[in-house]
Amino acid sequence: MIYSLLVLSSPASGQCAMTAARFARAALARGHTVGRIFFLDAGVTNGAAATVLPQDETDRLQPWVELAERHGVELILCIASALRYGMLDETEAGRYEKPAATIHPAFTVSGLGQLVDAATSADRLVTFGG
Amino acid sequence: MIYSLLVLSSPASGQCAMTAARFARAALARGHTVGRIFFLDAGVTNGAAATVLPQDETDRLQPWVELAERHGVELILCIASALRYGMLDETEAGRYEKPAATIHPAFTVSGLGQLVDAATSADRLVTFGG
Amino acid sequence: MTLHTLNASPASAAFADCLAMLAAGDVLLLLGDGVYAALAGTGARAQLDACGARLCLLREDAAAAGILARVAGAEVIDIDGFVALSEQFPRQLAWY
Amino acid sequence: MTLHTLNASPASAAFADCLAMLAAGDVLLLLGDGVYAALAGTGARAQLDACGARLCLLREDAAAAGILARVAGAEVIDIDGFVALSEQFPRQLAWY
Amino acid sequence: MADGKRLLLLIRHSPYGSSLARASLDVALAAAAFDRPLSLLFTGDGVLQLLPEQDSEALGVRNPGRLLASLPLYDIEQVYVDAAAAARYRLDLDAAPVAALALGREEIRALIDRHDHLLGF
Amino acid sequence: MADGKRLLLLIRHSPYGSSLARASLDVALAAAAFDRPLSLLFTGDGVLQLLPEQDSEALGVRNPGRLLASLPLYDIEQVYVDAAAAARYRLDLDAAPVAALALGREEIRALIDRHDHLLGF
Repeated sequence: MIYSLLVLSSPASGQCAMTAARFARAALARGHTVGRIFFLDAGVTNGAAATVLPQDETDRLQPWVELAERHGVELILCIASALRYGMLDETEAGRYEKPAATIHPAFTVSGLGQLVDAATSADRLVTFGG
Repeated sequence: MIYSLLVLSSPASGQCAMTAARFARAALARGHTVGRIFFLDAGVTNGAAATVLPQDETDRLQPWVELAERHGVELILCIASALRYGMLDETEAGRYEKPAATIHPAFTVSGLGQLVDAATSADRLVTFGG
Repeated sequence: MTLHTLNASPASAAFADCLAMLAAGDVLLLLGDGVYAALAGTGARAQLDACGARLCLLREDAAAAGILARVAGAEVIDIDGFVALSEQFPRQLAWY
Repeated sequence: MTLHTLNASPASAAFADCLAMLAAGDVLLLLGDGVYAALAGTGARAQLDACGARLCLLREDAAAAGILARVAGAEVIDIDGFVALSEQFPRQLAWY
Repeated sequence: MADGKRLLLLIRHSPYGSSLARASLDVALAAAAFDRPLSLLFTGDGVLQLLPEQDSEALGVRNPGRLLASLPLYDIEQVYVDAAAAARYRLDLDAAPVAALALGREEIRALIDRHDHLLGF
Repeated sequence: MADGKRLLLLIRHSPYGSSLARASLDVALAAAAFDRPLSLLFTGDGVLQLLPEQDSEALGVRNPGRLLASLPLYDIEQVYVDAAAAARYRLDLDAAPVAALALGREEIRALIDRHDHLLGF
């Protein structure tokens, strides 16, 4: 089946963002296709490149990067939320004259049309919030 | 009287962060001293330099910058929270090999001792959360 | 004799926890989503009236919520009034 | 026939709202702070048992909470089980 | 309306307490702009978005009232509200910025069953 | 204990649901390290931090249990718990990672009145 995920949880606010990443990996392992993972509202902060966690806590960016780089999953940050939370790619950083991009290159910034498209074409849409 | 403020609210999660900034300005206007404003947990994201809000929403960084630059108020981000939320000054950005600082220069990153000191020496400690 | 500030909706855990702690002689200032607890005729407002604490709410948040005409009996104060309350009450406790 | 996922404590508005919507034939998967609702002998658990929905909770979150030994009667599943549930139930609704 | 999965947005959060309310309305408008079948249900604290006379000028934030009033222009006609949630806050639904059909619990469950994907905000 | 304002930390949030629990314990340890008078009250969902056998290994997050157990080493002796909140979750306080004196509502109000600054987490 084709899965789309909607992630509203920030990696800093509990475990739900990492549960979403683990869900995506498990869906792939069960032979499903995970086409698109859409990050909205506080969820866009999963794309942050500057986060530094203490040694004894596992990295919360790597699971997403692996899904994109090893399994070709699209990681899309909603542009309206990305701007609001300061999650800028090269283009947006340039447009708003900020010193550098603030997101990891495995993430792309795009419009809500991508969520609507994913939501209405996927067999399963699973939302992760809180 | 000497006021210290503790800000736990992120500028993105509702109005409380801006209420804290307005409170500080009003306290100054009533002749009080606002020595230190300490940002902890999600509150550290008030220091983000890359946030871009839509035209019809008022800027949420400027009120803090004015308090620091015009009234000499100290804006301190708790370092443990700052790292967790990717809020790095020049030093931390260098230490963790990130392309650039992600906070506005009006903010400084420091330890919890500053909060404890502010909390136990101020006449009033007002917390803003949620 | 404590200044409680509540920044969460009447449906939240923070509202219930705050209510349990309020004592006569305290003042409760409703901020952000807390203002909805002042809505006249609601269960939340009845609980607040029953606990005997002085009830205030912040004007800007009440105006945004659109409830200024429906909070009779609660004191609508502005940010300056909030500072004045903090001058009177040495202890403040934030619920959120 | 809906898969509800709850990621908020039993004291939250999300728990109350979710409870109101649960129907027999639905399944409720407790995630994150939602797992505390499965604590045997608590009011929250009694409410969940009364509504007739199948009750599951995510192992990693229950282990972190330290409640695995106190949730008798609820199905403890792992992330793979969560995917299996989503295969069976075409509709999922997130409460948080 | 193009075919494809029928989408129901459940809006449960207050207008100014988080940025979620704003995001959920943006999703509704995007779905309509892409000509996708969509329904909206205001429930829980989401009903507070239907209070009239919201004036967020002083806070310097956008007021969802105008956005809500424009939903019919995007031919989003299926707008519903949880009657019990509205009653809890003693809302006068006739004064709401957008017309919304009040539903009881069983009707809400039927509404859910009539949709393929559910977006909980 | 140096002089200066007496500080009471009220801890109301669960251990893993947000990063607040972590931040509040850091504040407690910092206050102790600076030799400041400090009390801790676990109330609301904060009592869930006192559940024994927390195993957050699989989540890859730090477990507050060890931190709580170390509080007395920082001579933080004034640790209290809201009896009603603990009862709601049927907690066995004897098994808690740190010894905490159970207080009823009036005792909690008295505790508040004995402190100068209150930090609500």
